[in-house]
Amino acid sequence: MQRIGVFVCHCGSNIAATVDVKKVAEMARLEPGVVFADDYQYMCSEAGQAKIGAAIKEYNLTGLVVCSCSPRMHEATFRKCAERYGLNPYMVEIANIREHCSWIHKDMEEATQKAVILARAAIAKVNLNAPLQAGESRVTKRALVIGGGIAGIQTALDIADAGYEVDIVEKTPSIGGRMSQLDKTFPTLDCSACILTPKMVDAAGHEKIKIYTYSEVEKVSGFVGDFTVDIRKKARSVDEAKCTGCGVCQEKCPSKKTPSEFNRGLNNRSAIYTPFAQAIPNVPVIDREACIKFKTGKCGVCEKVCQAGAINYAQEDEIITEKYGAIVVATGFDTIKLDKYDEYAYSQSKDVITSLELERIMNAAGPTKGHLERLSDGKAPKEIVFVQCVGSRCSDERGKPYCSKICCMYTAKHAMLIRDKYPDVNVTVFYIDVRTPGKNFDEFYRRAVEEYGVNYIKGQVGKVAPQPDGSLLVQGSDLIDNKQIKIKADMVVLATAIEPNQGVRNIATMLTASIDTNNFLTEAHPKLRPVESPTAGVFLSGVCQGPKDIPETVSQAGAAAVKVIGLLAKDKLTTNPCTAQADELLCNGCSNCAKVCPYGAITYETRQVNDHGIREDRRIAVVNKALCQGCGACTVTCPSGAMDLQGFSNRQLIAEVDAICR
Amino acid sequence: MSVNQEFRPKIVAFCCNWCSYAGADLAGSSRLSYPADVKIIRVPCSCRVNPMFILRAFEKGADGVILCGCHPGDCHYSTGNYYARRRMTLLFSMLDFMGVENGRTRVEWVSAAEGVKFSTVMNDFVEKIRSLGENVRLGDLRCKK
Amino acid sequence: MKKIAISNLPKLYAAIAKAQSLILPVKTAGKTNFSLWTEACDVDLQTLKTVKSAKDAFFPQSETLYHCHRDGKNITITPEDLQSESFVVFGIKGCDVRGIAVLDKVFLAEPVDSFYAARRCHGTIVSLACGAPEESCFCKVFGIDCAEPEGDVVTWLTEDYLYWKPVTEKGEKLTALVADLLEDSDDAAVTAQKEAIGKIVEKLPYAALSLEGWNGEALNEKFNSPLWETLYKPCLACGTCTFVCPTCQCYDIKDYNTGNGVQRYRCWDSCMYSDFTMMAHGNNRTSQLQRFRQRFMHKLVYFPANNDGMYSCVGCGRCVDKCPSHLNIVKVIKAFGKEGK
Amino acid sequence: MQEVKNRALALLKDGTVKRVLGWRIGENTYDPEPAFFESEEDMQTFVYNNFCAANLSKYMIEASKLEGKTLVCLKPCDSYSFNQLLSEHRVDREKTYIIGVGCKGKLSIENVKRAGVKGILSVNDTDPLQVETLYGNTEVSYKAAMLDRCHVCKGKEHVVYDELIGESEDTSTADRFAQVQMIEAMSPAEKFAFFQKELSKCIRCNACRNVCPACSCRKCVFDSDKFDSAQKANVDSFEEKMFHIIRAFHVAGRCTDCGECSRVCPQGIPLHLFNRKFIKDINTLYGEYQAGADAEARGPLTSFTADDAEPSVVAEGGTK
Repeated sequence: MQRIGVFVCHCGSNIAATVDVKKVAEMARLEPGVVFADDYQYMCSEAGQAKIGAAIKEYNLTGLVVCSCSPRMHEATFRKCAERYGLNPYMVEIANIREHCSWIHKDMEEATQKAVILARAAIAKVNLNAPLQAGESRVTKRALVIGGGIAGIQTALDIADAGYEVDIVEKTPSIGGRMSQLDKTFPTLDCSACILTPKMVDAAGHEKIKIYTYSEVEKVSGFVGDFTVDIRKKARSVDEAKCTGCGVCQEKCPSKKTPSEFNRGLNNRSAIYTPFAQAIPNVPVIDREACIKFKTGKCGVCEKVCQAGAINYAQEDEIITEKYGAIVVATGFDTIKLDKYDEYAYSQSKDVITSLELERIMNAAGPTKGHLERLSDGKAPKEIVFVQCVGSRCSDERGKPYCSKICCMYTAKHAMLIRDKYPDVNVTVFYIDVRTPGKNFDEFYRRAVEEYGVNYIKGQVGKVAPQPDGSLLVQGSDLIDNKQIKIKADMVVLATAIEPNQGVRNIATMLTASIDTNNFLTEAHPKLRPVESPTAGVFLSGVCQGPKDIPETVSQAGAAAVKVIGLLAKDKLTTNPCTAQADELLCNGCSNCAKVCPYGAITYETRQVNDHGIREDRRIAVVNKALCQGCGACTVTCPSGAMDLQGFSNRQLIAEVDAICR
Repeated sequence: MSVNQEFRPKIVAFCCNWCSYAGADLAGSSRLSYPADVKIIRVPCSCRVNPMFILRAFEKGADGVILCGCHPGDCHYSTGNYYARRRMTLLFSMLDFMGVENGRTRVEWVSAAEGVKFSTVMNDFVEKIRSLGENVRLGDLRCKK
Repeated sequence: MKKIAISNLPKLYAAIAKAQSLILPVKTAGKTNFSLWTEACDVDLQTLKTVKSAKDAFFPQSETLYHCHRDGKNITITPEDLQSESFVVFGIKGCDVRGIAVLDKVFLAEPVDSFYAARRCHGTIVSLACGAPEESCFCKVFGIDCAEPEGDVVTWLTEDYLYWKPVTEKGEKLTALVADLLEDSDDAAVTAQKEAIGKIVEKLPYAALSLEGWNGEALNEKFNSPLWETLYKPCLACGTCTFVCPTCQCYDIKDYNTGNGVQRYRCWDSCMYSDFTMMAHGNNRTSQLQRFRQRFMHKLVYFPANNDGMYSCVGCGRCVDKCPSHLNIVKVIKAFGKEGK
Repeated sequence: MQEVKNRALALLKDGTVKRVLGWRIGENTYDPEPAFFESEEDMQTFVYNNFCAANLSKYMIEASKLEGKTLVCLKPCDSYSFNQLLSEHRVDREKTYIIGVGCKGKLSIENVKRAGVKGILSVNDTDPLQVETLYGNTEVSYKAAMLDRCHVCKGKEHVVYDELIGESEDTSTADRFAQVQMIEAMSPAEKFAFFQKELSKCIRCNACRNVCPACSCRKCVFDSDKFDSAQKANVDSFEEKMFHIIRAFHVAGRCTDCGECSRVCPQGIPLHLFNRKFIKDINTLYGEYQAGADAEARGPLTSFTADDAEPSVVAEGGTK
C-alpha cells in the first residue's frame, strides 16, 4: 500500500476562487492510501515545494498527488521536487484542477465536486504507480550518411566541421549525385558543377570524412546512439591506393558499348570507367558485366596499360562493419519510367527526351558537347515543346499523385537558356499550373515569359506523334482560349516526375524507418520534426523525404546535420522510462505488436520461460527501451494484455476510469 | 427529444497528451466553459486507449465516453491515431450492432490549438448524452448498489 | 394420484407462482433451461434435457455472499440474506433429482453450507418422469428410475394430462395449495407409461455400461493408468461438461469492485480450467491431463470412496451431448472397461 | 475416407511423420473425436467422415512443440486457420505435414435433433441420412443436417497443404452476411433485446474461446489480472457483453470465420454474428480481407490508410 500525500494548490486565486481547496484536501484524506493532504497558495513556489519535501519526510510518503495546473505546465517541476526529497520522480501524478476545472466552471460547488473527482482519479492512479528509472545508453560518436549526392555531402560536411567522424556510403562509383548531372541551376543560372565540385573535393579531403563509393549498406542493427552497420564495398577491380586516375585504361578499353548511366544512356562508356571527369574518387571501376576479360577471360588490356599496376581482377567484395551513433538517409531520387506514357512517344522517337536528358545535352561534357541538337539526326531543332507534369499530379496509377516541385523552375530555366543561346528556336511550354513559390523564383519564371518570349500554354498535351519527315506532331489543348493546338515540333522535352530512389525501400526496412505510399521516407512529425525519422537516431536529408530543389535540400541537409550533432554531442542518452514492456508469461509471440510500432522498437527472441513449473522455449516480444517512445499502440494490439505501458499501465488507466465513474 | 436538465451524466474523456489534452488546456486558459460532467483522463496517444477501457467506463456507470486525439496525419507518434481510428470505428459499430445508442461514444480530433473546438465538442457531447439519458444498456447493475 | 389437464397447466403455474416463486424449464432463444416462471415465458416440458441441470435452483452459478461498502474511511459489511421464502422447482427429471442428493452430500455435511441449506429447506421439488428417454441417457446405471423419479411431488406427463403424486410432507403442502386445480385419478395411465419407459430404458445404448472396478480401492490403479495420456488429448479445457453437470459442485469466491466497495460472490468453477485452484505458489495441477483425470477420478473414485459408494455421476448424459470434442464420461468408462478385458 | 487413412498410415510408417492428427471413431458415426495417432495399431480407429467437423488447426500449437513432424488433416476452412496461426508464429510449418482433406459440408447431430429426431441409435453420413432411433426409423436430408456454417461456406480451396485427398463440393447457398444485415436493420431496442436474450443463455463455459483458433493466447485476458477483468461466471448481464465484445474484438481481422464458436456453444448462441459483423465492417470500410488467406498479409487492425473512414461513419449508418 502506498503512503500518498495530496497537495492542493490555490494558484493564487486562479484555483481557489472557484474551487474550495480545503474541501478537496479534506475529501482526499478519505481516499485509500492517502496519509496526508494539505493546501497551499502556490505549490510550485520554493516554499510550496519545501512543504512537499517536509511532508515526504514527516509522513514517509511513497507517492504524491498535486492538484494544480496542467501537468504540461508543472509535472516536470514536481517530479524534480520529489526527486530532490528522495522520492522517485515517477511517483508523482497531477490532478489538473485549473485548466480542466477552475478556469472553465463558475459554480463553486460544481467545480469543487469535479476537483474532488479529478483528485480521486489521480490518487487511484498513484496507488498503482511504480518507481521508474530512466535508462542510459551510450553514444558512438560517428555518423553514417547513406547517399553521396548534394544532400549527403552537405550533411557530412556540416557534421564533420563540428568535429565528428562521418562516413558516406555511395552506391555509384562517385559521389556527386543528381546535381552532378545538371548543367545550370535555377534561379541564378550558375553552373552546377562549379558549385558542386568544390564541395565534393572538400568532402573527399576532410580528415573527419570517410567516403565509401561503389558501396551499399547491407545490414543495420542496434538503435539510436549505437547502430552497427555492415557496408558492402563492391569489388572495384581497381586498387584505389595505387590508381593515379590517369584515365589511360578507359581510353584503351576495347569494350565501349555500355550505355553511360551518367549521360542517361544517351551515349556509351567503356567497361572500365569513371562516371564523369570530376568523379571523386577519380578511380575507375570495372563493370564486370561489360568487361571482356570477365566475360571471356581474354583481354586484360587495362591491366597491361596501367603503369601503376592498379588493376586487380581478383578483387572481391568486402564487408566493412562499423558502429555509428546516428544515420542520415540521403538516398535522393530518380525520374520515373515512362513506359506507361506511350502518348508522348518517348520510346518511339529519340527526339522526345526527359528534362534530365536535356541537362546532359546542354552540358559541355555531355553527349553532344553542349550543342543543342536532335539525337535522331544531329540537326538543330527550331521548334521545341516542353510538357509539364508528366507523371506528376497524376490521379491514376500510371504516375504519382504529388507535385514533383522542381519541374516548373527547371523548365523555365531550360526555356530561358535555349532562347538565350538560340534566339531563333521557338519554345512552347504546356502546363497545368506554374508553381513558383521561392525566393526569386516567380521573378525568374516571369523573365522567361516576358524577356525571353517563351510561349506558355495552359493545357495538357494529348499526343505526340512522330511524323514521316522526322518531326513530331504535338497535339494539345489550350484551356484559356479553349482550343485545340497542333504544333509541329523538332524536339519534345518531358518534365518527368521524380520518385525516391529504388533502393530506399530496402534501406528503410533495414532501418525500420517508415515509408509512405509513394516510397518517400516518413518524418517524425510533418511540421515539427521534418528531418527526423520516427525511428530514433535516423535522420532524413534531401529528396528521400519529399521533392525538393537544391536550396531546400541543402538547408534540410544542414538541419539534419544539426540534429545529428546534437545527438553526438551527448555522452549518454537518457531513455524515457515510460516505455512498453512485455510480460513473458503472457506473451504469445504473435508479432502483431511489432507491426504497429512506429519505431521498430519491438523484436522477438526465443527464450526459456518458467510458467508455473512448465519450462519451455517461447517466442517473446522484447522492447528496446532506447527506441520505444511510449505511445502504447502495441498495448492495445496485444490481446492477452502481455504488453503494457509503464506510467500508463492498463491497471492505472482502469483505476482512473473507475475513480471517475464511481 | 426532451432533455432532462436535472440529469447529470458521467462522461469520461480520453485525451492524448500532445494534442487534445493541450487543446483542453487551451480551452481552460481561454476560459471556454463546458459542463463539469466531463472528466479527462490523460493518455500518451489515442492509440493507448483499449476498447476494454471504454467498456469498463460504461460498466462502472459512465453515460458517455469520448476519445480525443491529434488530427489524422498529425499524431505525435506519427501513426497512433490511425490505429485508434480503426479500432474505435469497429468497436462503435459493434456497440451499435448490439443496440447500444451510438451517440454514447464518440471520437474527435482536437489539436493543441483548438481550444474552441474542444469546448464546443464537449458542450455538444454532453448535450447529446443528456438527450439519451442514463446508460442502462451497458452498465453493471452491481455498481448501482 | 391426482391429475390436471394439460390445457390447465398455465393455471397451475399461475397458482403456484402466486404463492411462491416457481422455477421450471423455459425456452429462451431456442434453448430450454430452468428459469423463473413469468406470465410471458415459454414453458417447455417437451425437451427432455435442459441445457443446464436444475442445480442452479439450489446452487446458483453465481451468488452474492456479502457486500462491503466504503464511505470515507468507514467500511460496512452486509451479509446477503439467506433464502427465507418457499419456492418450487417444477419438472426436474430423475437424474437431476439424484444430482441434488449428490450436492446434499457435499453442502449439507459439516460444515453446512448455509446458503445451500436455506434453499434446500425452502425448496419443493416437483419431479417429472422421462416420457421418452434419449440415447445419451444412462441413469439406470446409477440405479435411478426415470419412470418414477424421487422428489416431493412426482409427476407424469401424457398426451392429455399431467399426473400428480405427492410423496413427502412438502409435496402434500404444495398439493393442498393447488388442490382446486387437481382432480383425482387412477394409476392406469401412469402405470402404462412407466412400463413403456422401462422398455425404452432397456434398449438405451448405454444401458449396459459397467461400472465394475470403479471404486475407492481402484484409486492408484486408475490414477496411474497410461490411458489418460490418450483420453485427455482432444480436451479443449472448456467448462461445458462441468457447467451442464448436475453434480459438479466446485466453486470459486471472487470480489467485484463496485466502485464504492466490494461485492463478494461465489461462482461455479471448473476443474477443467487452467486456473482452477490457482494459489499464490502456482497451480497444483499443471497439465490438462491432470485436470481431465481429476474430473473423472472425482466422480467415479474419490466421491464414492468418501460417500458410501455413491457416484457423483447420475447418467444424465448432458456432457455426452454437449462436449465440443465428443469426449465424455461414457468413453472414459468404456476405455477402462476394454483395458480390463 | 479410406484414402486419407491409407495415406496417413503410409506416411507414418515410412517415418515422414511421427504422428497423425485426425479423428478417432466414436461411439457412433456422429461423435468422432480429434485424436493423435502414433502407431499402425492405433490408426485402426482413425476415421474421416462427414461428421468430422472439428477444426484441428489449433491442436497444432501444442503439436508444434513436439519432436518430429505431425501430419494434420485440414479441411478447406481449417487451412485458413492454420495459415493465420502460421502468420502469428504459433505453429511450425516445418513440423507440419498437411493433408488437405475434401469437404462436402459437415454434419451436426444437433441439427438432426433440431429436425425433431429423438433417441438416435445410429445414423449414416450420406444423403439423405438414415437414422435409426429408439422410436422408429427416419430420414433427414443432408442439407438439413449440415452445420449452419457450411451453408455460407467461403470456399473449398485449401490455402495451405502438402497434398490434397478427396473431393469437395460447394455447399454455399446463402449470403454469409444475411443474418448480420437482418440485425443491422433492427431498431436499437430490438437489437438490444435480441442480444440480451441470446447472451442471457451464456454460461461462461469458454468453449467458444477454447475452440477458437484465433483465441490462441497462452493466458486469456479474462483469466489474468492484467485488466482486473478475470471473471468466471455470468454474474451480471454486462459481463457476457464485455466478454463477447472483447473476444470478438481481439479476433477481429484474425478470425477466419471458421464457425467453430457457434458449433460448440452448448446454448446455441450465434456467436459467429459478432465475428461476421466485424468481418463485414472490415470489408466495407477497409477493403475485402480474408484472414488466413495469405500468411504474409498484414491484418486490417495492424494497418491503416490516411483516408480511412472516421468513427462517425457508424452513426451515419455507413457500417450497415
